[in-house]
Amino acid sequence: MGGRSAAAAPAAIELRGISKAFGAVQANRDINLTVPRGTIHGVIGENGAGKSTLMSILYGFYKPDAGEILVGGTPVTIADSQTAIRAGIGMVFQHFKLVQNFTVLENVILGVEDGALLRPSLSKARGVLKQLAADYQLSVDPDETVENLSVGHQQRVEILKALYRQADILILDEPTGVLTPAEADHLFRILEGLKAEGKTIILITHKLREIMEITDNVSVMRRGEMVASVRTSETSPEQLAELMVGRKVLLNVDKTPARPLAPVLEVRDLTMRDAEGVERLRGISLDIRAGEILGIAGVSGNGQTQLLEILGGYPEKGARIGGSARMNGTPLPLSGAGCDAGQRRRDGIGHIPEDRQVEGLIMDFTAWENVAFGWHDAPEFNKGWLMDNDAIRRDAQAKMERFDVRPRDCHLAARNFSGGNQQKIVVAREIERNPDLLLIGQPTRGVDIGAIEFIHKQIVALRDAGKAILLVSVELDEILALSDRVAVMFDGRIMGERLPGQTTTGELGLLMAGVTETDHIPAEAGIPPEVAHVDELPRGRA
Amino acid sequence: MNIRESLIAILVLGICVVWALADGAAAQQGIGSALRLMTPLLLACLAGLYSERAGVFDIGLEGKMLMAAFTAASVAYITGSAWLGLAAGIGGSLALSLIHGLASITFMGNQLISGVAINFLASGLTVLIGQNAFGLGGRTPALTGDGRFGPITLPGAEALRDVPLLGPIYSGLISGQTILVYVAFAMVPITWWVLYRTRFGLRLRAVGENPASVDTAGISVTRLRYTAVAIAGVLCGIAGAYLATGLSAGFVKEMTAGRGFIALAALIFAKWRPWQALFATFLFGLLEAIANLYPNLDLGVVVVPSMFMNALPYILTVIILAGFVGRAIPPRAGGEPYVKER
Amino acid sequence: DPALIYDLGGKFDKSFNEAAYMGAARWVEETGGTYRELEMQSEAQREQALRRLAESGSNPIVMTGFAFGDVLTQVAGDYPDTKFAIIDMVVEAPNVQSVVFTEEQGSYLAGIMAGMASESGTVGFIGGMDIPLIHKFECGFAQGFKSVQPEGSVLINYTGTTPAAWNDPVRGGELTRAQISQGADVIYAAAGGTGIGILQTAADEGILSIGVDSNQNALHPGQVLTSMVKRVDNAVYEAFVAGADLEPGIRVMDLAAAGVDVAVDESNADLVTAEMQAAVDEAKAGIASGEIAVHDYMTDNACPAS
Amino acid sequence: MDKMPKWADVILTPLISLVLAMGISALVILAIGESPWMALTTMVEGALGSSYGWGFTLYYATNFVFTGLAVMVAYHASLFNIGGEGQAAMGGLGVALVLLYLPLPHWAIALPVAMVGAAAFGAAWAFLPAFLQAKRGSHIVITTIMFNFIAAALLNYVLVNQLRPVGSMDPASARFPEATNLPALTDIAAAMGFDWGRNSPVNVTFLVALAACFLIWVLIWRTRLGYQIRVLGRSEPGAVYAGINPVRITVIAMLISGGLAGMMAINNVMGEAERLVLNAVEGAGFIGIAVALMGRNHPLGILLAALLFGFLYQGGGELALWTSIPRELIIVIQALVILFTGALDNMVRMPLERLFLTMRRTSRGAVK
Ligand SMILES: Nc1ncnc2c1ncn2[C@@H]1O[C@H](COP(=O)(O)OP(=O)(O)OP(=O)(O)O)[C@@H](O)[C@H]1O
Ligand SMILES: Nc1ncnc2c1ncn2[C@@H]1O[C@H](COP(=O)(O)OP(=O)(O)OP(=O)(O)O)[C@@H](O)[C@H]1O
Ligand SMILES: [Mg+2]
Ligand SMILES: [Mg+2]
Repeated sequence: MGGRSAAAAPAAIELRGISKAFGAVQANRDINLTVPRGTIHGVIGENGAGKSTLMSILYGFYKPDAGEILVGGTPVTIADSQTAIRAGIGMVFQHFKLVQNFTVLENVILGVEDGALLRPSLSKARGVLKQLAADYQLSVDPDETVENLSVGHQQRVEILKALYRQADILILDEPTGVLTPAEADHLFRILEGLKAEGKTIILITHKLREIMEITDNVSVMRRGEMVASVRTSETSPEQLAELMVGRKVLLNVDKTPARPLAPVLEVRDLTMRDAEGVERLRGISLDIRAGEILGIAGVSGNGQTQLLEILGGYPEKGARIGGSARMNGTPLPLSGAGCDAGQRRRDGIGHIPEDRQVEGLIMDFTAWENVAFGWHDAPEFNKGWLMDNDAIRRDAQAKMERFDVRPRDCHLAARNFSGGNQQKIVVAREIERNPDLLLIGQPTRGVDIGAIEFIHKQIVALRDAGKAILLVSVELDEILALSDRVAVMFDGRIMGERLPGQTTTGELGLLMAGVTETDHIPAEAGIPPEVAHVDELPRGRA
Repeated sequence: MNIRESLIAILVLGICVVWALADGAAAQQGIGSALRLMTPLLLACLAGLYSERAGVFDIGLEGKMLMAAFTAASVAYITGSAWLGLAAGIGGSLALSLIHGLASITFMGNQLISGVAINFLASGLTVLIGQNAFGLGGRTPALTGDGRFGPITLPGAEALRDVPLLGPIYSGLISGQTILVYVAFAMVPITWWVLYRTRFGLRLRAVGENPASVDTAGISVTRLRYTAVAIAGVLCGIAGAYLATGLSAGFVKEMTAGRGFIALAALIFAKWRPWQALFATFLFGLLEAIANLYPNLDLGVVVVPSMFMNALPYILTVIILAGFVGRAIPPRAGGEPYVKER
Repeated sequence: DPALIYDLGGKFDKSFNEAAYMGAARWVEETGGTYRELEMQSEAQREQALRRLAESGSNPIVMTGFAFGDVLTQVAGDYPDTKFAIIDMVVEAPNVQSVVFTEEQGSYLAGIMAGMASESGTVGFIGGMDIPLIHKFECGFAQGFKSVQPEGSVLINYTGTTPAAWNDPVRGGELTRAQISQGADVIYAAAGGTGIGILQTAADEGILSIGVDSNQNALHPGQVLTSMVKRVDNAVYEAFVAGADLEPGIRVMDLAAAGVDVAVDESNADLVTAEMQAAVDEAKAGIASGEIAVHDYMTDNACPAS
Repeated sequence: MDKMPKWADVILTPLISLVLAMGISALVILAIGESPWMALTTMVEGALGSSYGWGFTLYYATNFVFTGLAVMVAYHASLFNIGGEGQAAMGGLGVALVLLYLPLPHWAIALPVAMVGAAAFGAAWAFLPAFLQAKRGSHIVITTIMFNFIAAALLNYVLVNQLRPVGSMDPASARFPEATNLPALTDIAAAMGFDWGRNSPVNVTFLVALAACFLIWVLIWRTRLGYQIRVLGRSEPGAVYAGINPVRITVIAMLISGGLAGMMAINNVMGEAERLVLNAVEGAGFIGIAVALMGRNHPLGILLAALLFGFLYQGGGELALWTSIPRELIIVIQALVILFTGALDNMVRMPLERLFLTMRRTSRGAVK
């Protein structure tokens, strides 16, 4: 549409020679970027390539060390976000900038209140929000507190914030990293709607499929520099991947059929009520055998977290749990004193948690300290009364070597690694323990394709070594690519099991929406809007 | 507002009612005493509320109050005007606020250390300057006349004095306080209104929860936090001035006697909310008044020694805290400087 | 030269350290001599201060406060040629003069005056930190009061249990109000800096108060009934005058020695009736003759009057 | 990828901050009409100029090491223990009871027993706040403040009514038996044949404090328990994931913290006063907060900060003793030192970082 015909018109955004250093780290070096008006422009690059930094500069969050920004052809000095907002730029950050205990409405008006009193702004915003909800199918309850919203809805709030500020240029930093496929699809339809209105969109993502699907142009960053800008129609995922990583990347998981052996974990009729009395798990039964990957698909919030926590030995406080489980034939306590995360590890259960920054790592600890995290009792890490830090460091260095964690410095704090490399540390720690059973939650969230390829390979290798793996992911692609069997969770229940080769995303989508296989109702009826169009997505590259 | 959040209020009012029924005269005196004793606590507590709601922890309330008490008393003595004293009190406290702001906002330092330093600074400077100026070992000469804030009789107080119930409450308790007491109590609804009904309040609460949200909205985190810290300075200033020129007649070294810390406890007790702050400080005032009125509680078999009656408010605080109040979650960004670039 | 060491409360504590300072000042004024003075900052410094002064040749060395007793016991023997005087404590050593005051006697007189001035039959006592020494004041006061009004009652409060109790005029004021509400119309303040708040509030509320240690009558002329003066200044002054010839042994500063007294001056002349003065004089005589035995709380940690 | 070399951050920054603090202090001294130079020399001379001065400096530092370590251990579990004052006071009670009521024939036996008594009482005083925090979520800052007041009342009661010898004016316990008196460092020096620190109160507890620094360093950075404490301090969800019980670790960390604060009593009560007096702690519990924070919650830093405060205490004490400068000046100087080295440190660090960054850039440019 707009982009191609308006070659003469000034670009919506033009960046010239932008550089930015954080202390000794050169995050952006001499970057040029032109984004034509009315287009969707993709930005890709490895973790830590400098994408977020560049966009934050455009939004006035960081000040560049050098360079020039042109908006609509005129140079502007973006001293702070207020200037950016006035220039019509809106941004949805990778890590949302919402006030958790404010209502949606309060978040939306923050910074753009009309007058000193809140009441008029609030009622005005309420009206505008209603209008926006109708125009873009962006409905959220304006009076709900943000912390009670799902991530998908929180993101809507961020988009609403930008639209409420009448942004013409919308920057989205990894918006789909935390979304379910259905939510992501919904988001893309909104973006297309915005583009049709003549708005300009910059989209950062690690998912090449999304780039191919929705963008007009795409720019590739590597180590702080802009290495290419191409028309999407003139490139391919393989080419983009190579530009990003600097080497060829296998986009498909390469695996042989599973040769499952005896059951490792048998769960029977697992139920769980949380402290508030809400039923989270309603009778889960499943078996995982040695040498197979059981994938659990489902929209997040349907009990997967609770399942992983109970199996990992740390159910939330005050929960009431029923049912039973056996690990290698011996009973596995699901609650009470025997249900202990440390004991689970000794029982041979490894766990890659869903949130690496909150659970999986101590961000202030060094990489080597994080390698002992959870395994501080392990005999090889201890020498009598004391921890054997040398041994831990040696072990850490070896793991970082094998898992290609960059930079290869085990004395660096976890927070100084990029997301992908942080995840590699967690994966290395858990996989290298060679557990009989590995619990995995969202292994590749926010991770770049190079690292995804690597992590997937490791998971398959562990399976091939005869270990049992429980994989929870909201990425259907990932589930289908890795699993030997797929179970779908909905509302605390397992809706059904499928073999990946014998199912479609459409069928799984129905199960994820809580429609059982026996119900032969038309796809659209009775299905929540978020999941109704799952089957329309072109998927299944696996 | 749910039951749990109103528990302190119910408790405090319950104590008042039971006391009034048991011994009306003592209750009137005790509650009056509680009102006076809670006033500096309330002001300091609200000061802390503004600062901490904006994400700047403030354990320097004590020091700011002390400094304010000193400057207020000194200026009130020199000029003979309590109002000028008040202004000086606010000024003295503000000066320390500025230091706290510099340390914790501009230079992204440790807010706790800064608070500790301010307490020390006030404790030393007041005596040092006072000794230099008045030669009384840090005391100021006694204030007289207009150098002090006197009690104000509210309209109709005399007429209503003999009306049952209303008389003792209105004429005996509400009327006859100094102006600063009314200021302190008025600050509660004002603070509530500012916090929850104004643009400033919205931004203030936001900057204490997630400063990045404010920053990305194009509002200066620094300016907001300085404003909050300054408001805290003003309120501590009033509190100190009240101590020196309202409740007593001059400055005595260390005269805040730990009230800043009690205010801090009350703030946590109140979970950083204005109405709850009112009741939490009232509770502390009330407990102290009770201990004052019944210094040797004779329980028939044993006489509780006065030391324990003195410690009673603190013991009860712990019990109430453990029994009723539950987890207090501070403003999420509290205590941490806002650092954009590591 | 002589030397004077103040206890932790500091030179200007509005109490006996300050009185000691006054005594030294009077000596300077009269003799033109010089002396050294030290203020303690911490417990550990006591010994340091004593030794350093002794070694630098100060003589005699006067110190205020019972807290020096323990250290002086240790140190005095090391400096046999130096004379020490300690106030409020008995230390038995050949080169130490122990100056003790009969606070109970002075307080007894104050109690008599309070008993005669009180119309309500209820008087108050507010002590600072809750320590035995202050109970001595309390007990003497209660005995004196009861000797006039056997059926009357004495309200007793202490400000606190930490040193902050000496510097909390606000709390003092509230305690005063609490006692007034319970009927007290004369209040005896033995509370250091806290007493300032007590006297102030008593004056504000229109009742009488009694000061302590130094003469505080003039703080609120016409509203302070009297002050139970403890002539620490005299003790210091006399020690300084005696110089190196300071007499060792126990020196009891009682009524007879004018060590304690109730102050009457122009500020409270209108309050002290002739009758009252007569009663006080009679009691003084009685105490001197042994006819009236004022019980000393310290002897058995108990008070017959309460 | 640090912005400046570690030595600059660890040595240069605090040093410049200290100089700034001293500069402002000098202005304050000038303002009250005294000579800063005289003040400085008096302080340095008094605190460091003789073995005797050192004896006092080390004595005070010993107190601050214990309370600083106490704050530090709790801090690593993200608990802000401002109850050091009360815990140290209770530790004193523990020492007094042990020494007064147990027949201990020799100090070498009495010391470990008294240490146990001190630590047990200090820890006991920290237990309830810890337990309430862990189980009920009662904010530890409030409860420890309250427990400071309660400890003062309790101690007052016990000293006045139970431990005070009859007839004694002083609210203090009887003297501890002669046999249990700790050797002062001066005695040890004398035994080794040289004259050091005569009549100064520093005693063997100083060596205990040094050992405590080392042991706490081992505890926090070398043991599983320390690892668990640090994990809990950084992230509670992380701790739970790692199989660390937050309640248990919270309580243990506070017990250690309280025990350390209590151990201070070995120094002041057993080593110096040789009896229990009222208010023996004299604010060392609060100074411990400043010491721990300034020492960056590391035992070595705490030791240095404690020495600095010991110096300020002793030097300041000398200043007040031998000049006409009021003793409150020392409090002001302390405040300025805390402020500049602890809270305004970035005021120095930021320009330094910029300096080092440009230096590095230019040198790198030169290599190219
Ligand atoms: N506030 C900051 N302070 C210091 N360094 C930073 C800061 N933000 C980013 N960096 C560093 O700058 C580099 C670029 O980071 P940036 O967040 O822009 O990467 P990205 O491309 O968005 O990565 P990802 O795909 O993981 O989001 C990284 O090395 C990062 O560690
Ligand atoms: N004790 C109280 N008395 C009267 N009104 C109260 C009281 N406590 C809370 N409220 C009411 O609750 C509303 C906001 O308080 P609330 O407790 O919801 O705070 P909040 O905005 O959620 O704070 P936070 O940002 O910490 O979550 C106010 O409108 C106020 O009227
Ligand atoms: Mg990014
Ligand atoms: Mg709320």
